[in-house]
Amino acid sequence: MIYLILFAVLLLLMLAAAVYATFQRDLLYAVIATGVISLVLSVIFYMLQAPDVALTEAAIGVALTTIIFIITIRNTVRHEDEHDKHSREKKIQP
Amino acid sequence: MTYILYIAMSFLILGLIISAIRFVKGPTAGDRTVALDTLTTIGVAGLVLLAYVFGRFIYVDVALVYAVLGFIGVIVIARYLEGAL
Amino acid sequence: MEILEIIGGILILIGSAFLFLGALGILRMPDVYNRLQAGTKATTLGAMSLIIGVGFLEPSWMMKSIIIVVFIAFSNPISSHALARAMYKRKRYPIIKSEDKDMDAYIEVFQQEEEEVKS
Amino acid sequence: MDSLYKMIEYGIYSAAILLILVGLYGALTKKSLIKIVIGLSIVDAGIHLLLVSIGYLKGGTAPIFSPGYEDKADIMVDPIPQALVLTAIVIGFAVTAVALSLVIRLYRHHDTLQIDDIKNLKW
Repeated sequence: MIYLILFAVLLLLMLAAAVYATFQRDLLYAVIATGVISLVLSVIFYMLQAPDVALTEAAIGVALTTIIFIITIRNTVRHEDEHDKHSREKKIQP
Repeated sequence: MTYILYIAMSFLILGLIISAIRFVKGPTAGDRTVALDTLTTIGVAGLVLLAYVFGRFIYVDVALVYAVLGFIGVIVIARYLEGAL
Repeated sequence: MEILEIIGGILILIGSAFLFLGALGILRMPDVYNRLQAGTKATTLGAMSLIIGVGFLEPSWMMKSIIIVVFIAFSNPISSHALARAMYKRKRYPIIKSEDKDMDAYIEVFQQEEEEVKS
Repeated sequence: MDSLYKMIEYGIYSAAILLILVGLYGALTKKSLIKIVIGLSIVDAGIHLLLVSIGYLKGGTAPIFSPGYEDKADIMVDPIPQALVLTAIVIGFAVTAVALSLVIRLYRHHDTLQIDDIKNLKW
């Protein structure tokens, strides 16, 4: 019984993180939400008796995908609707 | 023994939900990253507990990889926020 | 009921309670440093206790449990230190509400630095 | 108890399809290029969840032979979708990396990420 409740909570958490990543204007927060999706999806694979897939998802989804998205944001802009041409200097607000 | 596992797993579920609430609410980027770190730690503990529930020794390896690699994302986000990536 | 099962059950209960309290701490605390304190230290103790408890329940898993605990003890302080340092470098200073006289000097320093940032 | 398992099985299918739809919506309607790549990676996650849940067997165990499980091949879940998904995750990561490198090239050439402003397709 508690197993099924855990399953339902994980599925709802993953859907909420996906909706949050889609509708968030700040791209850094959307990338962190993508990391949360991978993390929860890895636990779901584990509970579906696929530990090798869970291992690969944990290694690639949590670590490597976050790294390449952060490098892209660092080389481009942080906010979604940013037209400013000189935004590379004032990217990090205090 | 079964009731102990039920109580422990319900505590973990509550922890997951509360961390997700802080992740949605958090006003700055640091709060969200703290929520991600807490989710990773709860995930490692939950994977080991689920390995005991399923009763197979080979499942503990996933928790090991998770514990080794889970913090790299947090460190990269922190270095980006610091401005030194 | 063996003695190892009793020890393992108590350790699992302590660990899950600390994980829940750490998650409650990051919801209740006022600023980012307090949240870091609750969300990293308490959950580290909780995860260590729970994993060692599972190792007591199945004594042949004890070696791998100890390896996981060692990796958690290495990796969690690194991430929390990097995050606190990043928050300090971004000039997010802690909220100080105290009647203590010794804290006044720190409050003045923080206020001066905040004014320097604003100007 | 059996109907609860049936419910959670339909729950996995509907969650995977909802995940694919959310990612598709994000990839089709958003204007920022990084948001489009994020939507594509969400679609990837939904497809992986759908494939793994097709091969799941109720009460099964992992298809790995370890001590104590040499003669339990009849309760093991299907290993073929797991192997496919294992490959698809790695290929999805490579596709995401190539797409993000293209995004960085476009930003250096046009100084913007809005797809409405990138009009000339000629480099």
